[in-house]
Parts: sequence; C-alpha cells; structure tokens
Amino acid sequence: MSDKPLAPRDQGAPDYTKHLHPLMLKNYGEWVSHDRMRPGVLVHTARGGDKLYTVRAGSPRTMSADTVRKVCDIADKYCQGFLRFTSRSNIEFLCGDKNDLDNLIKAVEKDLGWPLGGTGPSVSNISHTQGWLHCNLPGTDAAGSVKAMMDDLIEEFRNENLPNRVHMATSCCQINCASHGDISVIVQHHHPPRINHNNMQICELPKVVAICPAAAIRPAVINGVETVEVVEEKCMYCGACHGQCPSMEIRDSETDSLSIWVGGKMSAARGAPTFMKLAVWGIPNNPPRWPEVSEAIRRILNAYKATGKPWERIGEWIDRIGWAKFFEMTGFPFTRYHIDDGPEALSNLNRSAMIRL
Amino acid sequence: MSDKPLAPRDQGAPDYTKHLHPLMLKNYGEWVSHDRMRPGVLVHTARGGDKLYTVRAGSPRTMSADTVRKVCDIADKYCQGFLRFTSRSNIEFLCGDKNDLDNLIKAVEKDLGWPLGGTGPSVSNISHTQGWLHCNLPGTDAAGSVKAMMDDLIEEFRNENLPNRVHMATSCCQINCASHGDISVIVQHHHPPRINHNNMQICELPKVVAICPAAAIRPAVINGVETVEVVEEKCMYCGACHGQCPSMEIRDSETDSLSIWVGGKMSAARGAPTFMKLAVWGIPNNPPRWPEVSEAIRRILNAYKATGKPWERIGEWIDRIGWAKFFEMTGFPFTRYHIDDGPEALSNLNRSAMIRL
Amino acid sequence: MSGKHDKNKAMTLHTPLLNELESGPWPSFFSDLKEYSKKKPVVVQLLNQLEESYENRWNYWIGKVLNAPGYGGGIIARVSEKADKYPGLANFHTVRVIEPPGWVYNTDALRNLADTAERNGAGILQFHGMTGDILLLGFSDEGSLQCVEDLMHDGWDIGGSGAALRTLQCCVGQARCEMACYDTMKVTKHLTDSFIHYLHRPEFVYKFKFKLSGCSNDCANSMVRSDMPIIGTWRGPMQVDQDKVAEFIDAKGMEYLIDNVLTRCPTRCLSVKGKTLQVDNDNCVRCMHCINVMHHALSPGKDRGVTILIGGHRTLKIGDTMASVLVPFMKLETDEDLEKLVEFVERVWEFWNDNGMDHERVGEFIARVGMGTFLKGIGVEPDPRMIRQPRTTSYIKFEELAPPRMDGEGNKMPPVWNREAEAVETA
Amino acid sequence: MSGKHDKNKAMTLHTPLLNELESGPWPSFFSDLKEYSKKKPVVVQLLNQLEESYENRWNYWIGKVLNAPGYGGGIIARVSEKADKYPGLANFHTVRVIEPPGWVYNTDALRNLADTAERNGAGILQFHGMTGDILLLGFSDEGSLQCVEDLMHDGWDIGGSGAALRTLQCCVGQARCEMACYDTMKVTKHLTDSFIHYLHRPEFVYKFKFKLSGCSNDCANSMVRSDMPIIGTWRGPMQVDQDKVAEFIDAKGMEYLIDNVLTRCPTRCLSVKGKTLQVDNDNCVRCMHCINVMHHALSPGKDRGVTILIGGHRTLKIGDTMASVLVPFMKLETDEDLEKLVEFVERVWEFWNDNGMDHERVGEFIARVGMGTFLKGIGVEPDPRMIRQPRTTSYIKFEELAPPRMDGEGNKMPPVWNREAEAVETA
Ligand code: SRM
Ligand code: SRM
Ligand code: SRM
Ligand code: SRM
Ligand code: SF4
Ligand code: SF4
Ligand code: SF4
Ligand code: SF4
Ligand code: SF4
Ligand code: SF4
Ligand code: SF4
Ligand code: SF4
Repeated sequence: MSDKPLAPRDQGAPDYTKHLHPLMLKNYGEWVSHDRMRPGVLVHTARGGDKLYTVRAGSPRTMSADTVRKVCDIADKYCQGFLRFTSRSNIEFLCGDKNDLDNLIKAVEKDLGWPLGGTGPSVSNISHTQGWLHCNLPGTDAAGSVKAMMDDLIEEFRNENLPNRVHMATSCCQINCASHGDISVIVQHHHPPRINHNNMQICELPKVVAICPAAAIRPAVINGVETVEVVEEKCMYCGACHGQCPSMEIRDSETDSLSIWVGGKMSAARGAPTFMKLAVWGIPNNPPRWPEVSEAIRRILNAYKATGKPWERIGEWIDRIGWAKFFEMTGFPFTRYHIDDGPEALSNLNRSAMIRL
Repeated sequence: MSDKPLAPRDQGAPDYTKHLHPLMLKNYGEWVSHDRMRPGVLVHTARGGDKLYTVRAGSPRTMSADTVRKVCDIADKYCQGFLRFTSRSNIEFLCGDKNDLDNLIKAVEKDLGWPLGGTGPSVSNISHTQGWLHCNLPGTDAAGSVKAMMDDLIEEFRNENLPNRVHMATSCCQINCASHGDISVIVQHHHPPRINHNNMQICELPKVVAICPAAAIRPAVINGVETVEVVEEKCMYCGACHGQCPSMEIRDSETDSLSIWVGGKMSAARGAPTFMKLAVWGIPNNPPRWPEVSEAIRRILNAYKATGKPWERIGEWIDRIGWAKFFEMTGFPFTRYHIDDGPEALSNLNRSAMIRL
Repeated sequence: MSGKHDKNKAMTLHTPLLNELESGPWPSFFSDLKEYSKKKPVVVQLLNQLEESYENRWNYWIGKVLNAPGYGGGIIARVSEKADKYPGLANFHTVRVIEPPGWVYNTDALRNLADTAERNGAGILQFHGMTGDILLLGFSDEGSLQCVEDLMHDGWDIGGSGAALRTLQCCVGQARCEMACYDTMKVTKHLTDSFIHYLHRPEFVYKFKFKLSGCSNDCANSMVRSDMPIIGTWRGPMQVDQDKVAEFIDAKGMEYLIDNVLTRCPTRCLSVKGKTLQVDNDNCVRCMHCINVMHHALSPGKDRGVTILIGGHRTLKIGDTMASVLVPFMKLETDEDLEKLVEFVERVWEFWNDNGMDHERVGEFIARVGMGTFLKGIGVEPDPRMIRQPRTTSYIKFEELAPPRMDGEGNKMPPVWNREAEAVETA
Repeated sequence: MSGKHDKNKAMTLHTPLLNELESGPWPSFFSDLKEYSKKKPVVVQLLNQLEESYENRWNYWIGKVLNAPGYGGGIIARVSEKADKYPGLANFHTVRVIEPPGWVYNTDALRNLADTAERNGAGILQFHGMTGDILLLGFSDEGSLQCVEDLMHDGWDIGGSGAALRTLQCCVGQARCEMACYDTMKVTKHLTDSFIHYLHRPEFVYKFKFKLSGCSNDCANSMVRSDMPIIGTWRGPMQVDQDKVAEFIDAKGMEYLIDNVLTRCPTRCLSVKGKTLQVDNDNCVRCMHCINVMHHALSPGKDRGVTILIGGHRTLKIGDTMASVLVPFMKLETDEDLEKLVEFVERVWEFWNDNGMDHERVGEFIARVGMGTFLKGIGVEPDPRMIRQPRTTSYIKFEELAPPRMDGEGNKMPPVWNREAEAVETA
C-alpha cells in the first residue's frame, strides 16, 4: 500500500462538462432534431445549425485495458477525444466533422472489429450481467450467451428492418439484474434450496428468514446445530435466500433451465410501460452457445417481423394479434405455467367474454 | 297445516313456454331487430314480419298482492295475459297489437301510476336489496332510498338524453347484494365489530374465525366464557363476521356512512367489464330521503351529460377525460382513501409517466 | 291470548318519516303497503317497525333457521327484536321461489302467487330478488311451510339459499332479443332441473350461482355476480347486410360511423370501403358494440355457442371478483351438448368442494390455488384465450421438474420447450 | 512461496468450450481476454475457471465482505472455491466507480481508468454495470484498496452497494437529445453529490436507486429498475411547427399520418385539419409517441419540468414492480428547485427507513402499507394523477372516523363528503 491518505473523500460524480464533446457543450439543451444517416449513424442538429455525428457500435461491455486503449486511439483520431457508452452498453463515437465519418466507421469496423448498428427499429445490444465471470449466484453465463445470441442476430443489429426497437436482456440467476425488455432470457431453478447445515453459522439467521418472500424458511435445530429449514410446499424456488446465505444452495446444474419472456417495455410511448410475459420455458442451459435460446428468439422475431405494424413494440404487437396467435405462430406450447399465480394473477386472467374465435 | 303431502318434490324451474306471449313463442329465436318508438316503448321485429311491442315501466319491486292483481288486470286487457319483469325489476307489458298501445300506456301511467322509461340511454331502475324491511344486516334502507333517488332522477328515467345507459344499484350493508353498476351506493362501517360475549354460545366459533378475510378474529376466553376477540389493527370493518354471527355487531347508527362508486360495467361492449371505483365517501345516512345522496348523483350525471360522448358508459367517459377532471367537475375531494389498498392496489396506481398536465 | 301475543293485533299506523316517501313521481312501495295494510293488519306492524328503523337508523331483524321438511334452504327466516311490541313480526320469513327463466309470466301464474302470498302470509311480493327469485315476504313458521306446500301443489318450486346451488337467472334471450346466440331459457331450465337436488340441499362449501346471458352485453349481469357466467357468442364471420350498412351511412353519415363504430371497436378490426363494412373476423372479440349500434345491419355469426366463465362474485372476502374465461367456446344446442355441460359443471363442483375451504366461493378458491392448479384439478387444458396475458411473475413451481429432488436424487430436464403444442388445438 | 500460492502462477490456457465463442461477427469478450491473458497471467486462471463453469454448468465464486476504510460499499468481493488450483482468484474483487452522468468520456479519463485497472488488478473493465457504474474487475484485497485510493486521487469516486443509495444513472439528455425536458446530467450530479454520504455508507433498510430520463421514452430504464424514476415532461401546449407538419404529410402521406400518429395516440387527442395538426393539449398525457414519429415538426412544450415516480424495482420479492406517480409535476431548474428535491427525497427516505422492514425496497414497503399511508407518512397530498383509477376495493379504514370507538365512546360523522377539495389544487 502506498502512504497516500486513504479514502473516504466523498468526491461525488465526475464533472460531466469535462467529458462532453465540444459540440455537445456548446449546444447543450439546444438540439432540435436528429436523423439516422444509415443504421448505426445518427446526426443531431442544433438550433444554430451545428451537426454532431454519432457512430454507434456493438461493444462486448467487458473489455481488457488494451481494448479500452484501442477505443481511445480511435476517438482521439476522429472524435477530438470524446465518446460515450449507451444505456445498453453500446459505444458511441462522437464526431464533429462529417469528413471524418468514413474513416471513423472503417476504424471501428476494421481495427476494433465492432459492428455498427443498434439504432432505430433494430435489435440493439443485449443488456446483461456478470455470469460465471464474477457473481456468486449465477446458474448460467451472461457475456458468453450474449455473444452467441448476437452472432445469430447480427443482421437484425446491423439493419433497421423491424417494426420498432427491440431491447433484449439476459441474466444469470432468477434475481435478474438485467432482464427486462422486449425479449428477455431468465434462468429458472426448480427445487427448494439445499441447506448445508454445517456451514450455517456464517449466516445471520433472522436475516435469511426475513428475506424469504414465501415465508418458507424457519429456524430449526438439526443435530444440535442452530440452522434453518425450508417448508417445501411454500418455497417458490426464487433464490432470495441463496443471495443472503451461501449455505442455502438453490442451483442445480442438471435441472436449472432457461425461459424467455416477451413484451416488456419501459417507455410510455402509445401506452403505459408493461411487464414482460412468459413466452416459453424449459429451454436447456446449454453452454457454450445455447443454440436452443437463439432458435426460440428467432421464432419470436420472425413472427414479429412478419406481422408487426410500424411502431408496434413486441408487446403491443401481441396484444393486437392476441396471445393465441402468438403461440400459434411461434409454435411454443401454452401450458398451465403460463397462467399467472403471482400478485397480478387475477388481473392477468381474461376477465371478459372477449375472445377471438 | 293441511294434510297434503309435504315437500320435497324437486319440481325445478317453471315451464317458460307457458309464460311466453304467443308472439314470443311463435318467433322464438327468430327476432331480427328492434327499435325504440319512444322512451319506454320497444318494438321487436321477427323474421316473418311479426312485431311485438314492449311497454317498459318503473316498478317499485316490492308490491302488495293487490298491486300484483292490478298489473294482471292490465296485462289481461291489452297483452293477452302476458308480461315480464327485467333484470332491473322494471315491468314489461308485452303487446301484440299496435292499436292497443295507447290504451296500454294510459293504463300503466294512470291506473298503475308507474312511469314509462328506462330504455336506451337513460337511467334505468335502481337494483336494490332488502334493507330494514327484511334483512338482518342492513345499516340503511334500500327500497326507500331508491324511491327518493328515482323521484329525483325521474326525468333521466323518462327520457333518453344520456350518452349511454346508466345502471345504478344500492345496497344496505357492505356485503352489497345489489351494488355494482355505473353508479352505486354502498354503506360503510367504521369500526371493528362490538362483541356481545354473553351471547356468543350461539355461534360456531371456527366458522366465524374462518370467515374473516383479514384473519382478525381469534378464539379467546373472557370471564370464563369461550368467545372470540378481534385484533383491531387487522380488522377492515367488512362485516363478514356480523353476517355469520349476530353477536358481532358491525353497525353503528352514528357513524355508518354512505359512499358512491362509479364506472362499474358488466357488458363487454367496446372493452372488458370493469369494476366500480370510489367517487365520494362519508355521505350521511339520512332517512327518509337521503338528499345528500341525490345531490352527489346529480353532480355525477350532470358532468357525464355535459361531456360524455355517445356510447360512452360512465367509466369509459371518465377514462377519457381523466380522473382529475372527474373530481374537478364533480367537486368531490380526492383523498388518500381513494387510493386502493386492496388486492388490485398496485395495478390501480398510475404506473407510468402518462399524466394530463 | 292477550293482545300482546296477537299476531293480528290492531295498531294505528304511525309513520311520519315514511310518509315523506309518498310524494314524488316514482311509484312508492310505501304508499302501496300503507293502502294494503288496511286489509292486512300485520303490515301496519311491519311499517311501524320500519318507521322506528328510519327514526333510529337501526335494524330490528334477527336471523334464524327454518326449513321445509326435506329441504335445506329457500326460506329466509327472520324474527323481530321488537316482537313484544309487534307480535306479528315474531316470525316474518321470506320464501324464495324459482322464477320462470327470463322472468316471463302469464297472469294466471302471477295471480296464483299473489293469492298464495296473501293467504299464508303478509301478501308482499318482490319481482325479483337480486339472484332472480320471486320473493314472498312475511310468513310465520307454519305459514312458511304451508306456503311452500301450496307453491309445490301449484307447480312452483322453492329457490336456493345457504351453501348450495342458487336459483339461476337468465336474460330474455331468444324469446325477444335478436342478439341472443343461444337459448338461455332452455339452458336455464335444463340446468335448474338437472341440479335441483343441489339447489335444495346445501352440500357445497359455499353458494354457487349461474347467470346466463345470450351475448356479451350481459343483460343478466353474470360477470361479477355469478360463479359461472354462460355467455352467448359465435365462431367465424359476423353477419353483415351491406345494403343496411349503406342505409345506415346514408342516414347517419360517415363521421358518425367513424366516431361511434370504427374507432370504438376494441381490436380495431372494422374498416369501411365505400359504403361497405369490412370485418377482420379473426380479430373480432365478439364485444357486441358494432352490432349494438348497427343492429339492423349487423348480427352475430351463424355458428353460435357459448363462452363459459368462472369465479365471479361480489365483494366478500377478497373484493369484487370478475369471472374469467374457462371454456372459450362450446356449442350448446343438442341434448348431448347439454349433457356435456352438466357433466362439466359436476367436475368443477367436485374439485371445488373437495378442496375449497368453508365459505370459499369458487373464485376465491381459484385466487388461492391459482388457475393453473384449478384447470389441472378439473382436467381442462389451458388455452391462451383464458388469459389477458401470460404470467408476469417469474417464480414458477414446475411440477414436472421439481418433485424427485427432495428425496435425494436429481431429475433430468424434460423436453418441455419443444414438446407438442397442446392448448392451441383445443376448440 | 510454492507455486500453489503464487497468484501469478504460470498456467496454460485450456478452453476448448470457450474457444467456441471466438467465431462469429459479434465482438468476443473471450477473444479479447484471451489475447490480454498473454500479458496478464491471472487472466489465464480466470478463463480456465470460466471454462470449468462452462463444462460443469457450475459457478465457483463465493462472496465475502471488503470495504475501503471509511466506506461501507463499492467493492464486490469474491473468492474462488478453486483458489487452490487458481491462486490468482483467491481474491478477485470488483470495484464500482461512479460514471460521468450520461456515460460521456474524454479519452484521458478512459485511459486513466484502464491504467488504474491494469496496475492494481486484472485489467478488466466493464462499460457499464446495469446500475450505471464503471466496473473494474479482478483485485486482491490490497489491490482493491490501492485501486480505490488511486481512483480517489485521480478525481473518481466509488459507487454504491449494499443497503445504501446506489450510483445514479441518466440518459444523455440535453447533451445530445432534442426530447430532453430537463437537465438530466446536472440533476444526476447534484443528487449524487448531495447524497454522497448515503451512497458510501449503507444506512438504509435496503438499496435505493434513482434513474433519470429526459422524457417518457425512458432511455435510462427508470420505470422498473429504479426506486425513484425522475422523468422529464411539460405543462401546457406541445410545440407544433405546422410547416413541418405539412412537409411530413407531403412526404409520408395522409394514411401514414393516420395509421402511425393519429390512431396511436393513447388518449386520441390528435386530429388533422387540412395539413395542420390539432392537439387537445388538456388530454395529451405526454407519452412522446407523436413527437417521436414527427420529431422534426413536434416537440415538448416550453414549460418543462419533471414527474417523480416511486417504487420501481425488479423481481425480488413481490415480483416485478413498476414505479408509480408520486409528484405529477415539478420544475427542476433553479438551485432552489434542486434543494426542494433534495429535501423531498430525504423525507421519503426518513419515512421508509423508520418504518420499512429489513431488505424491503420502498416499492415493497408501499405495497405493504398502502400508498395512502405512504403519502400521509411523507406529508404529500393525494392527487388523482397518482392513480390509474380510484380504489375498487370497498373495505376502507377511515382513520378520521374510526379511532375513538374502541375506547367506548361514539364519534360523529365528520363532514367529509362536502369538505373542500384538497388535491386538485396541488400543482
Ligand atoms: C443512446 C440512448 C440513451 C443513452 O443515454 O444512452 C438512446 C437514445 C435515443 N433514444 Fe432511446 N436511447 C437509449 C436507450 C433506450 C431505452 C433503454 C433500454 O433500451 O434499455 C429505451 C426504453 C426501452 C423500453 O421501452 O423498454 C429507449 C426508448 C426510446 C424510445 C421509445 C420507443 C418506443 O416506441 O417504445 C424512443 C423513441 C423512438 O424510437 O423514436 C427513443 C429514442 C431515442 C433517440 C431517437 C432520442 C434522440 O432524439 O436522440 C435516440 C437514439 C436514436 C436511435 O435511433 O437509436 N428511445 N431508449 C440509449 C441507446 C441504447 C442502445 O444502445 O440501444
Ligand atoms: C330487458 C333487459 C334484459 C332482461 O332479460 O331483463 C335488457 C334488454 C335489452 N338490452 Fe340490456 N337489458 C337488460 C339489462 C341489462 C344489463 C344488466 C343490468 O342493467 O343490471 C346490462 C349490463 C349492464 C352493465 O354493463 O353493467 C345490459 C347491457 C346492455 C347493453 C350494453 C350497453 C353498453 O354499451 O355497455 C346493450 C347494448 C345497447 O345498449 O345497445 C343492451 C341492449 C339491450 C337490448 C337493446 C337488446 C335487444 O335487442 O332487445 C334490450 C333493450 C332495449 C332498451 O333500450 O332498453 N343491454 N342490459 C334488461 C333490462 C333492464 C332494465 O330494466 O333496465
Ligand atoms: C334477498 C337478496 C337481496 C334482495 O333484496 O334482492 C339477498 C339477501 C341476502 N343476502 Fe345476498 N341477497 C341477494 C342477492 C345477492 C347477490 C346478487 C346476485 O345473486 O346476483 C349477491 C352478489 C353476488 C354474489 O353472490 O357474489 C349477494 C351477496 C351476498 C353475500 C356475499 C357473497 C360473497 O361471496 O361476496 C352474502 C353473505 C354470505 O353469503 O355470507 C349475502 C347474504 C345475504 C343474506 C342471506 C344475509 C345473511 O347472510 O343472512 C340476505 C338475506 C336477506 C333477507 O332477509 O332476505 N349475499 N346476494 C338477494 C337474493 C334474492 C333472490 O334469491 O333472488
Ligand atoms: C454488477 C451487476 C450486474 C452487472 O453485471 O451489471 C449486479 C450484480 C449483482 N447484483 Fe444486481 N447487479 C447490477 C444491477 C442490478 C439491477 C439493474 C439496475 O440497477 O438497473 C437490478 C434490478 C433493478 C433493481 O434494483 O430492482 C439488480 C437487482 C439485484 C437484486 C434484487 C433487488 C430487488 O429488490 O429485486 C439483488 C439481490 C439483493 O439485493 O439481495 C441483486 C444483487 C446483486 C449481487 C450483489 C449479488 C449478491 O447478492 O451478492 C451481484 C454482484 C455481482 C458481482 O459479482 O459483481 N441485484 N441489480 C449490476 C450492478 C453494476 C453497477 O453497479 O452498475
Ligand atoms: S443476475 Fe444474479 S447471478 Fe447474475 S449478476 Fe445479478 S445477482 Fe449475480
Ligand atoms: S428459494 Fe425463495 S422461497 Fe425458497 S426458501 Fe429461499 S427465499 Fe424462500
Ligand atoms: S346488502 Fe346486506 S343488508 Fe342488504 S340484503 Fe344484502 S346482506 Fe342484507
Ligand atoms: S369486520 Fe371483517 S375484518 Fe373485522 S373482524 Fe369482522 S370479518 Fe374480520
Ligand atoms: S344479453 Fe344479449 S341476448 Fe340477452 S337480452 Fe341482452 S342483448 Fe339480448
Ligand atoms: S363485435 Fe366488437 S370486436 Fe367485433 S367487430 Fe364489432 S366492435 Fe369490433
Ligand atoms: S429519455 Fe428522452 S430525453 Fe433522454 S435520451 Fe431518451 S429520448 Fe432523449
Ligand atoms: S404525446 Fe402522446 S398523448 Fe400527447 S398528443 Fe402525442 S401521442 Fe397523444
């Protein structure tokens, strides 16, 4: 350790003005419109006429220090040293000079090897989480499965051929640090936690008892050890306890499976935000490339592409054609598990005689 | 008692064919259209061209044997002896001959003294319950308050001047045997039940404990008597226990009050059926004519009449103009009790940034 | 007997508050009963007690139990707390009578009811109770039993009460309505007669109500007031009379058509080409609106049947509960169809009554155990038309996947995701 | 030290499964790290462990707690179960760093981050974590502390974790978006700096997240992923450039306008007269759709501000929870406005933390106690714009009416129904 003074220094957020491209700083709050020049390239126009060019490319989110340096080299060369990342972990090179655009694009695609796209009605980058790379809870990987899915979806990323934007997400355990979107992949556990009673001393008992949403955990003494037990009937396999207490293991490499959810939306455009809904479950957790996941996603996107109308997000499209049609078009089975039994169970039923027949 | 054989005979429902007007029997399933000749008078046309005239009038629902006989006299004279009641307790005289119509109408209005109306976009008869006339649970009356309200609403019953049909209801306790509709009046209790511990033996303890939706009742021994007690914090003053066990008194003549609910709808026309929503609470329970109730209803109907569009039921109208506007137009205060805390609490919140500003 | 216990004790009517209910244009039940009380002394007592209720905002009735021999319901027995003062109200019961489906009457029948009510009791009738029954009010214990006996003799039957099947009610349907997609009266009678045992003898965990509407206008009020709404509907194309469409447009104007028909269709499946109306029948959800507005031009399709829903009831204990779809479509025409329905209902009852808790309506039961479990219990395949949207809750207990583990051995992933679709094939 | 405990133990990369992630057009984090592992031996260990995870579908990380002195969060500490085999992974922590609002960077700053990450740890960076932080991966205990120290020195601050305020995130906003209705970056920085104490020291019952979007397109993902979304909006009329409207119609056609704009407005408050667009501004709910489609012609109104919502979070424990309106509108421009916001947030926190249970997000807390109680607790008047519709549950505990009774004495009806409206006056 150095002998410099230690934290805390409570410095707060960086001064963003130092990180803004000069045109952004100059025209802050003065932007009046934008256009998409081609997939992956935006131009924003300011009141005074200034134009800022944005080249958006898919980033893997996780990168080595060397790759970060490569990115900086490009930005230094064509962007006066400024760039940004998007809320979906895409990179955006900010360029003030139209004449630099072609070289910038070449550098991004060739030197960096990152594809342009993710703008307009395309499939953008997939929000994701730590997976086996770093978290203590994952039942599957995140960055690896994103790589596999995006390889498959590359043309949907590079082009703007969908009815509206498709925002995808994938997470590595049921907690779902990322998973909410038009299409989202979730791991599911299928058993109550296995309890390692010998290791239990490390856990504050009341905390894990309190955290259980199903009130399924109760203190118990087993072989003289103070521990907990799980009432199997009540447990809903959520894994909340596992996050709190490593001695309660929720995962199972044989039975953990993946499910796909559709129709999540945060924007209020045309209608209130919506939760995502279960499309298909029981997909095998199949590293290194999870081909079954990609196939299922493809089925959804094909149906959406074929019958979605402009500006319809996936959830809006299904609402219009009806869920029966969605299951028919995708071929996913509709099972009793598709029928909600959570807090919104009653309002998710068809409480009317309105039916497509 | 006579010496005739006693029940049971399990005879089932009456043979309706014997109760059908000859034109109904002849054209059963063959009706092709209807028209409203004037408020309170319908004509239904059958495929073959037959026409059946219906004269609908407001009935008080509760009537003496003599009044029933008067009704029969009229039907015998002009309706070949056939009539019916509607699902809202209106009477419908069924008439096969157009030439009888005028006299029939005169007889209904003059001899019987019942007003024609309740058809099309009008306020129809108010569904109601037993009240102090017969039930063991009422906190207010039913037939009497309907009389008072309908006196006030008579022009809305007699004319078809509203955007769409208005179906009203009123009930005499929180159980609400009748109350679901476009506008509906509900009694509300404001305290946990008072328990008459000495009388408690008449009640099956487990039954009343089980019935409590809030799990607020628990067995107790008080002064050596086996009885129950109520956890005040949990009790929601629903009165379910009172219905089960007369020793648990939920009513209070000083504090019971009335509330008005709007926007209930059973039909699926234009959209799924909807629950009714709280409009205003804390209206005094003020027999014999409950003027405050009539005033509140009037405020709602005036606003509806002024800004509702054709075919909009009350709930649909409010959805279009927004609830803020509804409270503004009616002058009812919006209070924190208007915010739901029941099973649909979360989905009744505005879970979006969509706001009229 | 002293006057105190004389049921017909003479008494002066004293009703200053109730008198306020005599003015005004709406027919007054009070004026009617006041007049009638001249003939029926007990009605004076009734009105005087009612006056006390109005004065004190308090009720004086207490429930008790009375059954006709062999029956477990149909009489709602009430005794007055003020029986000392009003001996005629010591027992003052209501008898529920099953109405003719659709509430249609010939006057002989009505007169017969009036006579029976008057002969055996206070002579007060209500058309109708909120469940659909004819209600006859004001009988002593013996009067009630005699009334039941007389009703039986004259071909009537008594209605339901308690934890039993309740009296059914239906809209006027095909008897006088062009919208009716099935024979509501016939089905109501068939179900009533088939299940009359369950109506008369409380054997359920709680009450069960059917209401039958000929179309989704739901004039029988089934959606939130019956455990099993049966609602008429159709498959395939709606019937459109294009000549009448053109007439409608000529009469009302195009703007009226747009504002009141096209833009009000919940699935926006109507469009107009010139003066013809195009219906995207695959997306029509049979809401009835366009047919209501243009009923001369439009009518339900020809392949008709019903949608059966489940679980509606009012507010006790989980709050108002709207029924939801259980059988998206079934034909209900032949005797076979009717038998299929009867068997189906029995399956529903069996599962509910075997597993429901005391005083638990079937809708509350479903809310507790989940619709998925309920469907499995009654042996019905899930269908996406039963839901507004699939689950939004990500925690699921997959029974296929879970059970063996607690016994120590692991189980393998069944090939669920690519198994054959099941529900989309259900009719 | 034996090789076994050598953190930089040389090891051959053995990744047959992971190699499958090298083909295909999408940039491969694996290829990048594989290349980088030539320089950083510990990355070989990391990738070899990851390979084992791929092989066994199993995870080998275990959590532990590590804090920089004076801090209660910001380091996510992980130890490997396979530390014997991979000693470099014995401690392999992540440091969360507060990003510049809007994720904007100059390259000096980025290079500085890369250097710090490489110098003190494994040299792996993520742009960005799902909460918005910059994530630096792979530090030993000492490396973590040194990294934090270096970051501080270079002007960075570390992010939130645990039961504390979390790092804020906002959309690019006014820096590059014409839709932005307020200065998301400024507000994000202001709130971060004002509340930095709460971000660094876990003193809450559970985590609390802000996300800030410049308009209701919600590019910052606030609605279901933050406890307090702050979303830009406006009062009064939207801005319409009728010339550009005409251009739009000429270019795209009237049918396109109808199908993609007019009929897609959720409150149907748009209409067209000739080539001008009429907006019923009273009924516009600021959904942004028409502006999105016609962004050359339409833009938010001039009187701008924010809507503040409350209670969003993902699925633990009550399932996905959408935020709902708390403050329908407030201006957020002056220093005073900002201070008002800070005070308001503190009031919310106080009530939540005084009454919330352990591990209870504010949305879960509201779901438990009810929004009515919550508003009372934080001293905010109810407003109909907070709800989609008033209560549908008829059981209500009116505190004004209830309390005295249990002590024996009755209380009188307060004149509630005709009291002055309160909420409709709230701005
Ligand atoms: C850069 C970014 C903001 C940031 O600060 O990082 C951004 C930028 C823009 N968004 Fe966004 N959105 C960004 C994430 C989002 C998100 C959040 C997310 O994806 O997780 C949403 C909400 C998603 C949801 O609803 O679930 C989002 C919902 C929208 C919408 C609403 C779409 C809709 O119809 O529902 C618009 C409007 C539109 O498409 O015209 C929009 C429009 C835009 C515009 C056109 C705004 C503008 O005038 O500059 C910008 C991009 C043009 C383009 O074609 O891509 N942006 N946008 C984010 C880019 C993410 C990416 O790399 O793909
Ligand atoms: C007679 C009756 C059925 C019965 O078997 O008794 C009946 C009869 C008709 N109803 Fe109804 N409805 C009757 C109770 C209802 C109810 C139940 C209720 O009021 O409790 C409803 C559901 C109420 C709800 O949604 O909460 C009901 C919702 C409708 C609707 C849907 C209205 C809407 O837009 O939501 C229509 C369609 C229409 O108005 O064109 C309708 C239409 C009709 C038509 C036009 C059907 C026809 O072609 O004959 C009939 C009456 C004409 C008229 O102008 O009144 N009827 N109708 C009931 C008369 C009650 C009364 O005395 O007022
Ligand atoms: C007579 C009637 C009101 C009327 O004046 O029309 C009535 C009267 C009573 N109802 Fe009802 N209910 C009547 C229709 C209804 C309806 C409407 C309907 O059937 O469409 C409902 C709402 C629909 C439903 O079933 O949910 C209704 C929901 C209740 C409930 C609450 C049920 C629930 O699950 O929410 C109770 C309480 C109970 O069952 O414990 C109840 C209980 C009662 C009792 C038996 C009170 C008691 O528990 O002792 C009342 C007897 C009064 C009396 O002295 O006659 N009554 N009750 C209606 C029956 C007449 C008939 O047979 O035709
Ligand atoms: C790193 C990150 C995922 C990523 O790869 O980006 C992450 C990783 C973890 N999350 Fe998360 N969450 C991350 C963003 C989120 C988000 C997204 C967001 O903030 O927008 C959510 C959903 C939104 C929300 O807060 O509801 C999220 C919901 C959770 C939850 C469930 C919270 C809930 O109330 O539902 C937990 C469990 C808990 O808190 O007990 C959790 C717990 C965790 C823990 C700390 C696991 C644990 O309990 O030990 C993970 C540490 C992983 C690691 O080794 O670094 N993480 N977590 C994200 C934080 C990076 C950053 O600081 O920028
Ligand atoms: S989703 Fe689960 S496993 Fe993945 S990073 Fe979040 S907490 Fe960890
Ligand atoms: S998995 Fe979830 S429901 Fe089961 S014991 Fe753990 S916390 Fe409770
Ligand atoms: S609403 Fe209540 S008081 Fe009135 S009849 Fe029904 S149970 Fe009796
Ligand atoms: S009033 Fe309702 S909540 Fe209160 S004790 Fe009785 S049954 Fe329970
Ligand atoms: S429910 Fe339909 S069929 Fe029955 S009366 Fe009403 S409109 Fe006619
Ligand atoms: S019945 Fe309803 S859903 Fe069908 S076309 Fe008519 S309005 Fe549309
Ligand atoms: S949320 Fe609105 S202001 Fe922010 S980037 Fe998205 S469109 Fe622009
Ligand atoms: S912003 Fe949305 S609500 Fe407002 S006019 Fe445009 S489309 Fe309609």
